Amino acid sequence: MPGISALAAPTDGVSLLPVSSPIRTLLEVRDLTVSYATRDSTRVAVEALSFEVRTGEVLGLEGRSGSGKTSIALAVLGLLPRGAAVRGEALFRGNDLLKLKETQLSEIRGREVSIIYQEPALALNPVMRVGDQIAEVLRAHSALNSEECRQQARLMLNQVQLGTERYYQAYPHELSGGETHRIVLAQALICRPALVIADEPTAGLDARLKNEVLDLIDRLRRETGAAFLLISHDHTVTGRLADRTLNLPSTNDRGNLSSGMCISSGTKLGLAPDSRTTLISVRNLSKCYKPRGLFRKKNAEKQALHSIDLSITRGSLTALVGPSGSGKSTLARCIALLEEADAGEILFEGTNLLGLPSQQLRAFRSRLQYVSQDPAAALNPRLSATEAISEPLVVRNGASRKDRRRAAELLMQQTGLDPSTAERSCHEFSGGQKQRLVIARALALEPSLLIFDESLSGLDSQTRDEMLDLLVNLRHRLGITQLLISHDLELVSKVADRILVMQDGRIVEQHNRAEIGYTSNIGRAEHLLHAQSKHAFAPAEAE
Amino acid sequence: MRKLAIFSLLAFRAISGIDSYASSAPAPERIQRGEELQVSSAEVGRYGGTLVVGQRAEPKTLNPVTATDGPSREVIGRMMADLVHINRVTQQTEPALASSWKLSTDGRSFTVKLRQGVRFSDGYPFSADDVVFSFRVYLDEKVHSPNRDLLTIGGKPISAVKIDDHTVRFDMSQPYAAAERIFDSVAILPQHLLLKSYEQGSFAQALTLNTAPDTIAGLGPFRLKQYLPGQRLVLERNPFYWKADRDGHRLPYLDEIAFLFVGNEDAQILRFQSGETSVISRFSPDNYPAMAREQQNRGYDLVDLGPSLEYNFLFFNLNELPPDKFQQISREQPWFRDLRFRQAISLAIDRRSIVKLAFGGRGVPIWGNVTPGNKLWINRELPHPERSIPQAKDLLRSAGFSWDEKGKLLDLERKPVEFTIITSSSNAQRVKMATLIADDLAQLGMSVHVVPLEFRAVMDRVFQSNDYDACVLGLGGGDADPNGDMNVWMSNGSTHLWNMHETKPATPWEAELDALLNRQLVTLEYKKRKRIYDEAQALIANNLPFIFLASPNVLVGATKQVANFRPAPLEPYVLWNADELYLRQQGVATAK
Amino acid sequence: MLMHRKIFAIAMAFAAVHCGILFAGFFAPYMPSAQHREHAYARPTKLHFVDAQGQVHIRPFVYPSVPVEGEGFQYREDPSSGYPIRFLSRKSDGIHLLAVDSQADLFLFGTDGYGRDIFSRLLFGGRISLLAAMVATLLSLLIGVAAGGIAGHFGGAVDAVIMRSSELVLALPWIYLLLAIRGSLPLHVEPTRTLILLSAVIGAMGWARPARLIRGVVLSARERPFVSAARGFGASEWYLLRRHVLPQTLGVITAQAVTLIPQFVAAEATLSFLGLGIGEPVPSWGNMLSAFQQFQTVSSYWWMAAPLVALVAVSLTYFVLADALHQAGARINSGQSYA
Amino acid sequence: MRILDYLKRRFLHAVLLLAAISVLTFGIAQLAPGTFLDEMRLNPQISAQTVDSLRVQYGLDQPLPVRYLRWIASAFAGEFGYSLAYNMPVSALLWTRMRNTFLLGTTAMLIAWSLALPLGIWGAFRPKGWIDRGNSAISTLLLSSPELALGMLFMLAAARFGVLPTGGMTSLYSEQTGFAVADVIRHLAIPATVLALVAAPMLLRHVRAAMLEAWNSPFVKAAKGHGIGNRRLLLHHALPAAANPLISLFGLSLAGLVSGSFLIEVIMGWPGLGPLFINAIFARDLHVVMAVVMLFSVLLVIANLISDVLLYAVDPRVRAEC
Repeated sequence: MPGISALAAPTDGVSLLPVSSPIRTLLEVRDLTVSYATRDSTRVAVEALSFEVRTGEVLGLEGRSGSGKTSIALAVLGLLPRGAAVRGEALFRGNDLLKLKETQLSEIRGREVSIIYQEPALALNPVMRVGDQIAEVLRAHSALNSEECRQQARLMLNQVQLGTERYYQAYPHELSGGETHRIVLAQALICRPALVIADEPTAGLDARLKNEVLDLIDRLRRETGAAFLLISHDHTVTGRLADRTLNLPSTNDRGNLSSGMCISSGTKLGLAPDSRTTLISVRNLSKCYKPRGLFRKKNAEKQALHSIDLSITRGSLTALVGPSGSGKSTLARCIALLEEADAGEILFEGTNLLGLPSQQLRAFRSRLQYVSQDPAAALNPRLSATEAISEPLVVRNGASRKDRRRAAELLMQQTGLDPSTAERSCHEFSGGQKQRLVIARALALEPSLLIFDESLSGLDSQTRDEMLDLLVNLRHRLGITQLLISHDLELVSKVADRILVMQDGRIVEQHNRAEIGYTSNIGRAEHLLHAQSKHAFAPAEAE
Repeated sequence: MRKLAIFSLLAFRAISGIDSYASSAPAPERIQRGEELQVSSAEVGRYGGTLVVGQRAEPKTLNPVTATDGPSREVIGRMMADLVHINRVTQQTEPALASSWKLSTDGRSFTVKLRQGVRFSDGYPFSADDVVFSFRVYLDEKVHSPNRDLLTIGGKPISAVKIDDHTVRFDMSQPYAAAERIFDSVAILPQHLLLKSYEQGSFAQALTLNTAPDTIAGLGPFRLKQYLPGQRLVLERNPFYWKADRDGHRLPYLDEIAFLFVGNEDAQILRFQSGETSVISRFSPDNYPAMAREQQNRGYDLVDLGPSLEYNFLFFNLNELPPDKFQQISREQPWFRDLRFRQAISLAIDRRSIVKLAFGGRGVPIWGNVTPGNKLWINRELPHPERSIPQAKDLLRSAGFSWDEKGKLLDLERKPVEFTIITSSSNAQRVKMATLIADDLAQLGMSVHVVPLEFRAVMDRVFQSNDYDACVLGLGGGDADPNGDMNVWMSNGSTHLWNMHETKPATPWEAELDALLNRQLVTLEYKKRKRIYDEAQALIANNLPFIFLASPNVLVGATKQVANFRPAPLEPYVLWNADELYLRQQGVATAK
Repeated sequence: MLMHRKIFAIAMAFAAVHCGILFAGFFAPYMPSAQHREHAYARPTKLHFVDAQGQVHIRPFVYPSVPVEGEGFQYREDPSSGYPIRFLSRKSDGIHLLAVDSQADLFLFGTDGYGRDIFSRLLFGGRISLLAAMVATLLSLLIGVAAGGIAGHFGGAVDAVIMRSSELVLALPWIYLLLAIRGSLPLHVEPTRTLILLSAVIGAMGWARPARLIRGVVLSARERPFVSAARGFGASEWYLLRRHVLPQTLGVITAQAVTLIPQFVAAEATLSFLGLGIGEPVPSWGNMLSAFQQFQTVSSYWWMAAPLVALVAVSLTYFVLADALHQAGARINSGQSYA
Repeated sequence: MRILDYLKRRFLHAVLLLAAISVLTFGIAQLAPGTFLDEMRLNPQISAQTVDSLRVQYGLDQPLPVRYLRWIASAFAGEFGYSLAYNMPVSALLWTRMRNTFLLGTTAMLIAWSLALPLGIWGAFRPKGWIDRGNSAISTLLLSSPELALGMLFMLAAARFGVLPTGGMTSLYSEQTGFAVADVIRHLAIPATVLALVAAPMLLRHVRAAMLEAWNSPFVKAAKGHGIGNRRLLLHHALPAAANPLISLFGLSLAGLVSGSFLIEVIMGWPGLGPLFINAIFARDLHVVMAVVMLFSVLLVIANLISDVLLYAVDPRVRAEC
């Protein structure tokens, strides 16, 4: 590793502490308490937490979402937003990071303690070449000139296996999810810090990419000798890398879920499941993306769906899996009528929805409900929970205020939300709760088909399991047909009746529940998923 | 930082010190033998310097034949010369390019003797050919010169005949009073430069602002040096000018005159006060107090030349209108046509307040069309009835008007008397007059609304659509002679504002007026002519087609540097004797 | 809590200004068109508390002012007799908050070139000017929001047509159209009709800029996932526009509103020049401002700047109020920026 | 290649727009009462016959379509019509004045942006700091004062203190004193400042809002976490990301400043298109009005185009979307 070793430890600048001194404990956190002031009260995110990270080790911090994991990472580096109060100590090589001035902190950040953010796609500047973004970090901490910095950045890119010049020159939006992960990893490691704080370093990645990134982290840490503070909700991640793991208590108590799942027996919301009839079938569906915008590019079309044939029986739970860019999301959005397919048919209870005038189409829309990946964005922050949930009712028939309120409370109960919070504004709910709100809203119209587009991928494992239970419940109690889109084969195989595997805009495999059998065939499908190694510039899926 | 600021301040100072500049104007040519120079009676001055003048608007052309706007005429007047000139102070004619003239006994032909040895500003000799050519151009219908109307007497244009190289005879179809006055400001053109474009039919496009200085020549005291669009026009001395001072120095004294185009009167005053210009020509009276306050510190003198020739008036729409199209106006016209109604209004108007509030006291109330500024022609016998509301009410009562219990004036049909006065919104003084009148007339129980309109919208209503009740306008300023206003008073005149489309006199007194005016036109003797014109003035004042309001004083100013400064109440108020003006010190004439 | 107190304070100031304007007849000592020709361009009347004998009075009093011979309009106080200010005195035209006996004058902000009381004209004029400006703002924003919203939301040909017409509107020489409108009207137009007309004209001209801004916001707003989510459960495009998209433009709309109101008040001065404004002698801030635009007025009679000061002060309260409201609203709508 | 395609399409749109503007302007101008010759009518020394014959000579008696076609023909011949007031082709009047207007407009824009950018950036960097509060107070004050009043104020100050000229563009003989450039700068100072002060508050608000958004974006926070200094963070990370809306604004402000400068030009006596345009409007010198309106429309189109192209150059996301 010539590039990295050439840099050596920070000897070129003013060091706060002699590096050579054999301190076993690198970071010691004592009684760390982080609280946020809100309008009416203060919310405690982290309470009296103590731990230590030793030189060269990987410490796993495991906890559910909302347990304040990210706050810990930010607090240590003094990056908490305004209005956050921090108490306690964070001794890094004996120096309390919490008491350092901003200028001193920025000397340490990136150079001795660096951080990998949860969502790398957001952590990269959209208008700067990624290579430069790596070089920037080095530039801030070394006396090298900009050309040398760029040279080092190239070497670093090489280390994260993105060695070609094309990667250096790329902009973040041109990279795939796994690649952006590598970029932020390179950013974090280029100054050879003593400690790397990684906040959910694999969130949002499919299994294959997750493995690759974890392998890479493992390798790099051995090469550089950096200590890692690994924060994740996923015990497989911590379990795989961490030398020690610390479980965080949940500070934010969020509703009793199993009790929320009870659905009053008297309610009749949907049809009884009928496994025989076909609810929806898709024939020869094709979709091609034409580029939009001012500077129209010729011949830049992208075939997202190639003559898809598919049928979903009433009351079933179908899973659609595939790697990023395989077109599964496009298919889902086409079925949900959010995008218009170019050719083919979508037969819903025998009616072809494609080509229907929009007036008639609207009647069908309510029966096909789509739950998107990002629940936070799918809720208008101006609306209250009641308003949001009952909105479909208003759209359909302008229900009275009282009716809406009652329906909203019922739906909130069904989806495990506390009906007493119905008047709160949507943005005051947590991530998991928002997901429930979105599902509740989708249920308001008593749909025949619910489509979940990667709706579970952002959740921690416990919440996710609860949501899966909810889906199963919805299906059994209300007979709602469901289509589940995911890249996580393992996850869907727990619940799905049928699994469809997509690749390059085609459905390449189908497995019925009986076939899946939890063992043999999954391996094959998984292999298949892994085998679809996409090349570098695969455009993002949702385009 | 601070150093930089100081430095830049110093640099600014350095460049603003333009006094050190020496102009590149040509020296006056030596006086040649046989050159028949006119000798100025003004104080002997010294050569050099630039006179800076602020103009409210940019001149539009340098063509004396087609120019109609004030700024253009002000500039052209300095570059060109006429045969006979009106002295702006005495308001009498004096010799110019014509050293002498003679009217034939029948009053129909006018012989002019031209000055010998005169040269154009490019050195080319001037002769009778130029005069004949000039009049050919002015009188050519295709050239559309506005001067043509002045040079048309009794429906026929005058004709110019060359007798010899220095004599020209003008023939007229009928005797014409004050014939020599029509030659004032009729610039003599250089035939050697303009013949070609005239013969090609492109005369109107000749002598535009973009004309190169060396292709333009005149007989005036100055010639074109530079024109910067939108900024300024600079004239330099004509080294061949045909006037000299008492000591035999060829005029003009000034090296240059620079006209700066400043855009509006406010800017004109600002520039004058800050010392960027040397003279200010005619500013409005409401600016006087503030200007006078600064007189001492800033080193300039203001001159109040007394009443101008401008008369402001209110008039009513007396046009014959199709009643179905103008119902409202037709209903009002019986009032307007009633002399007693107009007299009542004239009596109710507080002219002193108008003078005080619209002109800041620098003006005079008037009751006739000739202002006290016109010393030769004013009829001083005209009555000046004082304002009297009771008398006005009596008149209205006698005309059949009455008042309701709230004091509103009702007409014969017991309908309230209500009308609007339009006026040009760009003239603040006239808006003020109209507003004051509306308030005065409210005391008679009339409900009068003032509607200021954009100038050309007013013109359109008065001249074209005739869609208005009453209007406040002002006229005058050009010539002191009665002939200048003929078109206003003659019933078939083109500026017969109150009744535009008359072909023959609509009322007996108008017929009488037509006759009087026609008589004075052919009466050659001043005293007789004055008597006739006095009668005409009295006729107008008694019949009130216009209700005369006030005349503003002519106010001008110059820095103390400017000598021989003899402003006059006639246009161009300060530059008419530009050839005699000189600066007491070298350099640009600015106040320090 | 602090925020609420601030909003309250601003709202009070706002209410005070508008109250004064609304009840101009009560607060103004004179009728707005009453000319005191002997006191043209009089300085603001001084209120005295101490008389010539050095005696202190609780009730303020004024001395009559007497014209001084000399250049321009100059007056001096005649201290021989003082006249106390009467509060809530009844006159022929109703009850006035402040008044003095007719031997003296009470020109709180001085008088204009006709000797009319500027303070009274300011109050009466504010009524018509602010109303016209507000109605015009409302109108141009209404058109702007509709045009910008439709253009941004529906896109395509509609967008192109609306945006090109907004460019057209920005480029056309409106003065000619205004002159034509003036030409087609009866000469005397009642102030109320002028008001409607003014608002309509200004509103019709002023929509292009807000429309362009709103279109920009709508373009990004309609891409937000909750909009497509609502589309997913069958909401009509109009519903989406009304319920989800347009509310996001509120920030831009309030910001535009407060900038447009002072602009429109000033625009009336231009319209007066074309004969479309509020005609004399009815006061409006616009026609009062146009008197102030003469250089000599500015330099000699500084009190004629009263309408300008009033306009700036009122716009300031609008601005601050809008900002405060916006900040309060920003909490609910966190993460949204506005122009 | 695709930029060429794009330009072709934009050009077509622009031509259509300009055609529409020219027709409408020509039509609207006819609606205004009065003609160029009206001022002559009031002169008692000019007869009605002369005015009428001039009317014929200028072709004002022709039907509207004929006059429009004549103007179009003249525009394509490069003359842009004939000015009745100046008795010469309009093109001869336009160019120097246009240059002067551009000089004023661009200077003002430079000043406005160089005020708005640093102050807006600083305001976003330290929101609610004293600079930010000061900015917001001053910009609010400026936004609520009519530009005319602002212009008057500066003119009065100039007249009082005498350091700067009260109008015009050059001093007499400036070309001979060797300080021609400095002289123009001296004359530019007041009008450009006034114009900049009128435009800057709105720009400032936009810059601040855009920067605030960029500054609070996750990637800037991430970069902060990498220990990149505030200065570099602000200028190299946040600013380019905030550029997108600012570039659109730049285009609008370019067109806005040039049109906004008309009024200031008239007040300050700047020899630009403003005084020419205003005078031509009131003199009904139609072809001059037409030419200036078309010039302004072309500028509007070009400004929009420039900002689009800039957007393309600066923002890789836009490039990708295309």
